[in-house]
Amino acid sequence: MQRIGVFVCHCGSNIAATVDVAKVAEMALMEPGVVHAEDYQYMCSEAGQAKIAEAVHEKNLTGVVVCSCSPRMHEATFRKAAERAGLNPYMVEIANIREHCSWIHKDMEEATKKAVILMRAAVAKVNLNTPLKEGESRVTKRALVIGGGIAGIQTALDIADAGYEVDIVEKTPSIGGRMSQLDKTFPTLDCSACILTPKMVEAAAHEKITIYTYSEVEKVSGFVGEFTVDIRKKARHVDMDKCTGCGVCQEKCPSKKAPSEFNRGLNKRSAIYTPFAQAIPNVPVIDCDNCIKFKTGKCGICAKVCQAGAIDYEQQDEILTEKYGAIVVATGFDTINLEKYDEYAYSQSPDVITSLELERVMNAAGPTHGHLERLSDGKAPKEMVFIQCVGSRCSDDRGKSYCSKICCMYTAKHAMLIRDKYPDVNVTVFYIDVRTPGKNFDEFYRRAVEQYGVNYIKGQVGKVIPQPDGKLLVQASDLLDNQQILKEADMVVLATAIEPNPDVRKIATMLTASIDTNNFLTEAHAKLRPVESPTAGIFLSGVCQGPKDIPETVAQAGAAAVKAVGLLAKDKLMTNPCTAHADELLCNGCSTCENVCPYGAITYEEKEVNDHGIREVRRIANVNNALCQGCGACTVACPSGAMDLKGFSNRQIIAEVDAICR
Amino acid sequence: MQELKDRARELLADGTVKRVLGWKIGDLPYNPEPAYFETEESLKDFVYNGFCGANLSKYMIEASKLDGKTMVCLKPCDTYSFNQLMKEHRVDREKAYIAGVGCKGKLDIEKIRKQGIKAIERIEGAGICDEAETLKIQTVYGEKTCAYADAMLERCHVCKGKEHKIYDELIGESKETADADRFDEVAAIEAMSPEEKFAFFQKELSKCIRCNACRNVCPACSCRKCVFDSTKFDSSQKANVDSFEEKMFHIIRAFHVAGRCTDCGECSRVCPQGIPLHLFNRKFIKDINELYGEYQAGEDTGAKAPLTDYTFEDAEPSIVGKRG
Amino acid sequence: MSIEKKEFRPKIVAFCCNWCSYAGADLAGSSRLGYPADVKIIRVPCSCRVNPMFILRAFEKGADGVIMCGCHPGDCHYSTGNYYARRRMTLLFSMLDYIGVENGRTRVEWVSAAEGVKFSDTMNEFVEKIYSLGENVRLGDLRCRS
Amino acid sequence: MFKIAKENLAALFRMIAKNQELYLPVRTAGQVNFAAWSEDAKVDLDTLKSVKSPKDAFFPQSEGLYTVKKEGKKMKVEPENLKDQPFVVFGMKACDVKGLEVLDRVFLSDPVDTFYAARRDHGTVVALACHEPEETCFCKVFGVDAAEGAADVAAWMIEDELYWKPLTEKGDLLTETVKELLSEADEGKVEEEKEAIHRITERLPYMNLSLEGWNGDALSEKFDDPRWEELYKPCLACGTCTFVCPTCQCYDIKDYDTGRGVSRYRCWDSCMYSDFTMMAHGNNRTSQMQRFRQRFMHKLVYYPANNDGMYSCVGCGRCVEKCPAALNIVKVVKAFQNQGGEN
Repeated sequence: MQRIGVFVCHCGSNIAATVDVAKVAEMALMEPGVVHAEDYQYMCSEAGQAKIAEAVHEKNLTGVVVCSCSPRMHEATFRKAAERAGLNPYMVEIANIREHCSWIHKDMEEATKKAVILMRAAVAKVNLNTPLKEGESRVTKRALVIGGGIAGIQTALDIADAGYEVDIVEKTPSIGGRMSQLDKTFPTLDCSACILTPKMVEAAAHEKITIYTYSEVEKVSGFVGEFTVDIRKKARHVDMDKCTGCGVCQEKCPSKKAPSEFNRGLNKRSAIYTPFAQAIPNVPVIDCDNCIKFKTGKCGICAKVCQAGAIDYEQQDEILTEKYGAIVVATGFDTINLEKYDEYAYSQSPDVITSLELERVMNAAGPTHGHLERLSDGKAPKEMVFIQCVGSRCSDDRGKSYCSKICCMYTAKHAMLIRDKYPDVNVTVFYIDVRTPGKNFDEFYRRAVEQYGVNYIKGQVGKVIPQPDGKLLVQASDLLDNQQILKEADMVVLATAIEPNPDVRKIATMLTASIDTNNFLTEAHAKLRPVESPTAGIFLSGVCQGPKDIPETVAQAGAAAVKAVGLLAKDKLMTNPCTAHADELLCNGCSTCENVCPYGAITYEEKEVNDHGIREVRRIANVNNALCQGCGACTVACPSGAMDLKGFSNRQIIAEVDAICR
Repeated sequence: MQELKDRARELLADGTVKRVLGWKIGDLPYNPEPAYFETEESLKDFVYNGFCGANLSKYMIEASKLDGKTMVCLKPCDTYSFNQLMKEHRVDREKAYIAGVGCKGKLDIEKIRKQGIKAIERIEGAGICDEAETLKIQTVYGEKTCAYADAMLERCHVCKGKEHKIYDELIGESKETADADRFDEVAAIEAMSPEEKFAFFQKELSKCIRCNACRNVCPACSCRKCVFDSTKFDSSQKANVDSFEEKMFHIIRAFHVAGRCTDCGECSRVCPQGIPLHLFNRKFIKDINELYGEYQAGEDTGAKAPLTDYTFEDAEPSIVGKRG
Repeated sequence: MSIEKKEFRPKIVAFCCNWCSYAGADLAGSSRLGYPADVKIIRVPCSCRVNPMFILRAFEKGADGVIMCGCHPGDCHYSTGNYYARRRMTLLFSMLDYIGVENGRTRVEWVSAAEGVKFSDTMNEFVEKIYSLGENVRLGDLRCRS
Repeated sequence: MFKIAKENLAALFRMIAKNQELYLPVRTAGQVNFAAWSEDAKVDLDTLKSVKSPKDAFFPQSEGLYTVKKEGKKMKVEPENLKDQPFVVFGMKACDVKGLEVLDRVFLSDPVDTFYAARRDHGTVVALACHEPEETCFCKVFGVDAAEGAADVAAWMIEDELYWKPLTEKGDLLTETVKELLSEADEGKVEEEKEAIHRITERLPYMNLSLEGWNGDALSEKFDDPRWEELYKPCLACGTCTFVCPTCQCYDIKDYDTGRGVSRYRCWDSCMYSDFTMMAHGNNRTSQMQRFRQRFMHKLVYYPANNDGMYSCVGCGRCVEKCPAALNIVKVVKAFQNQGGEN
């Protein structure tokens, strides 16, 4: 039997004006287990807390009920006070008689009656409370960053600069990501490569950073502080240590028919290739699907011309197993597939391109060496049309419901750059809204309109029709002038919606990180924990969490790094003691709980149990306290009631129900 | 049946299985009991006929703990239960040699008795090979007849089909027996007024004696210890002291097996008071089908169970009031 | 013995998740948005912690109405808890309706931490509904009534 | 000997029920069980066996013992009232009447169960002969005469008339109260009916079951028999057999928190349940085999050992009809007969 003390707070007149606090204290003494009850002006004050401590000592209290404001306000305060008095902090329960009672009821008698019932419920619960202890778990002082774009690079650099080892796993042959494909950046028109390349070099050179390119995360187990990750290093067929990056192999490679991923398939590359000149590492990979040697067994020219002898056709995939304390997801984005938007003729005309393709066209290292020209006939365009929101803000299931956020600004940038370099080219932008919130964004857009004479038309394009003469007929409506427009264009650029990298779903499953219907990783709290996944130890960096531009990505990357560092800086993790646990004699081993756990906290083990003399090996649920966040989904899923939640046990909640209903 | 018996004998003889889980001939014409046969000699008592309604899949929980394989005779509907138990890691596929036995509808002795047939001495036409449309029943009070279909268990009239969902070998032929819609009874109750619904269930459930036969026979109620037998929810009761308790028991039981119940109909078959307990489970199945998409528990071992799954667009609980 | 006809005061249990609805109730309180004292709140970590047995238990012990509040779908602190809760409660309520218990006695409402007004409105509405339904006689244990 | 026309039975029941409670077989939702008579009750005297035995009229499935009420921090104990009004149970079969004798030996021997004793004192039993006994019946094995129940009043339904014969003082008293509806009759038809019943019982398959070897002295021989290990296997561990049985007498005592106090009640328990006789250390019967064995050992060995050889089975056959796994006491007895495995 508990020895419970009940402390009723006046909260000045906040409670006492509508609740007869003395009466609540008096009634408390009637409750089973209650050996002490008193009321006081301000329980949260030092004097009030001292009263709790005093009663704990004098009356040997084993449990405390404070009838006061919301537990969301002062539960922590009173738990600490109890702990200082030598009581387990989890032996304290709060009856919320302010927000849920005195503040909303006017009639004193009624409010007092309700306060008494709330007090009873809290007493009934404390009678069943048990001391809980926070768990501890180790922290491996190493972080993993999945994705080597600007988000991943920045996160890695910040973690490494804080003094922790960090590994980057990048799927493609080089780090750099989408940003390396961009020509200029808004709103400053910095050259993208000029600001990205130094970061890439810095990351590669950093003694705390290890980069695994052409590698993928294969398996993740463990939990916050101690993840075990299998990384598949795909066979490059080029020895990283021997290769000097001279590039002769790529030059001599007879197979040059593979579309260049880096240039969005606008031109071709060799079968042995580095994606771009500044690639890090500057070591090519052999694309086995296009390599003559791998396809026919004949050729081997690269091996012959490689003076370093770095070519290794026998190389196999390699699996590395590493341990990490924290994992940052920075898997970035891609543009959506446009097959559902055939009205824009993307598949029909090479002169209809996406904005990202335009970046490559505008780039000196791109397929046209930076000349703006039609990809069909190489002619310089005179009329250019930009179509906004292709697949963004879409109300049907063809596209995405969200705003891709970056398109308005990069389109302004493209329009401005074209008008600047080719003043004779007319640029028309069809838009729904122009969204320019951001530092210097609206000024930038206005410059495009006012200074560079870009023609912005509010209206949606219905159709792009390729003409026999190679021109493109754009059918649109002008919503402001309320008229139909037919416009001939030489090139059409589609501001294609962006979506999370399709691989992210696989990764999220491995990490048990939750993902929304658009495949963006879910943050732990939309406002207050935007760079953390609900799964402890998993952090989010960049567009994998939601559409962002570069500065936001970098900012978030830094924030994710700080969160990760905050975790790595700890030697031990204290875990929430209100976790689920399975009664091994009742557990059926049915896996139902495992199926509803959002954190992957439940695993099963074959365990010998002694069930009242019957010894047998059973499949029993095992809750990892470091992972369990205490939601309780498993406790209801469990049909036998084997799974219960500490601090909110079935019997505790039932006791509250009973107390309220009696 | 001879074919089945012969196979059992062969499998025992060649050591493929250590025992056979089937039915043993009863001492009345209609009461074969589930039984293990470990020797070829013991198989002389093996029987498979129209009265072998018992779903043997649940017995495989215990049989999975035994050494060696057990040949288990499963009717088409029983295989759903086996799959479901496998999904829940309660039976071991490796320990089972599943003989998918044919089924032509199983008989309900209560339905025969309901027709005033009593003091039964002999029943002809219940054998699995008999193509009898009519049962010939010899009683102390003279010879009676009863159409096979009229003596069939309710569940056979709404049979899910005679396809075995899991088996090692199929033995014997089946005959389709479904001639009614599975959800008609539920729909009829749904159409009642709240007062009528309440009166209907109150009347049915007032018969409940809390013998737990429905629970203990149920392959989905395979908890090592039922919540109603443990102190976990302070819900342990042995009798219906009050009409609330029988409702609590049956609602919670149905809830705990929601999405897991294969609708094998054993609960209704065994209820000594003839309570149509399947109406609870089938209501949940109907709701799940309507709200979350068609789902048949035990159809396979892969699909995500409806209560461990969700979509963003799921119906709100307020739909209950709106459906009228 | 003279039996005085007592005014019906319902017993209403509200399960509120800690992160959204309980905070919503707090906000209703700090905004002084009143609702009848018949409502008593039980704090649970998440709506997915609410076992149908708790709800039946409340009715058994004499509750006249039970309402469960949680984070809006998509906003669950634990990502998915309210999705499970939503399916569980839908099925449970449907079953209660099926056995003839008035479906107005149970309700689920999603209330965010910012929705003090909604919390108060919801409770006012729910209490009114319970008043109109009167005492719960179909789903209670008689021993708790004497 | 009296008689009353079948069409006047409703009047008879009304007259009995005027002054006391009357329990009789009533059909509810398709099943016949003993229930209190009311004008709307669908009385069913044709169905041979009620699903549950009528033992709850004397030993209810659950009954309150006392209530503890809380007043502040003090407790007040309010015992449940004992039965103090007369009541009638009409239509019990001979086997069920014999079942009461089995219960009497348990509840009326020292220490006397006052709740049961009060009910026995106030209850009058009218037994109805089994017009058409069934294949599951084996009452004769236990010396029960299906044709005449050893109750306060014996009754026979013969064609369109109910014959009524008081056998005890209580029976006489009851007869007095309804005499105006009864007319005198001779025993001729009843004797014919009895003979007819006896002829049928001879033909029933279980009626000549031999209980050889089952007695109070057979304890260790039967207890250690390896056959139990096989017999129990189909058992689902439900309580159907115990709850339909007219002689099972085990009960559990439980507390219910009403919010204002604690109501202590007892309810039938079943030795088939895993928590039967559960104690602080656990359970002394840990396997289903042991629990299964307990039931039959109790009926056929332990009870006779303590009750001058009387078995605590009356051959009503309800367990034969209702066991979900088609197990029953007859199969158990038979299993012990076949040494060589011959049926």
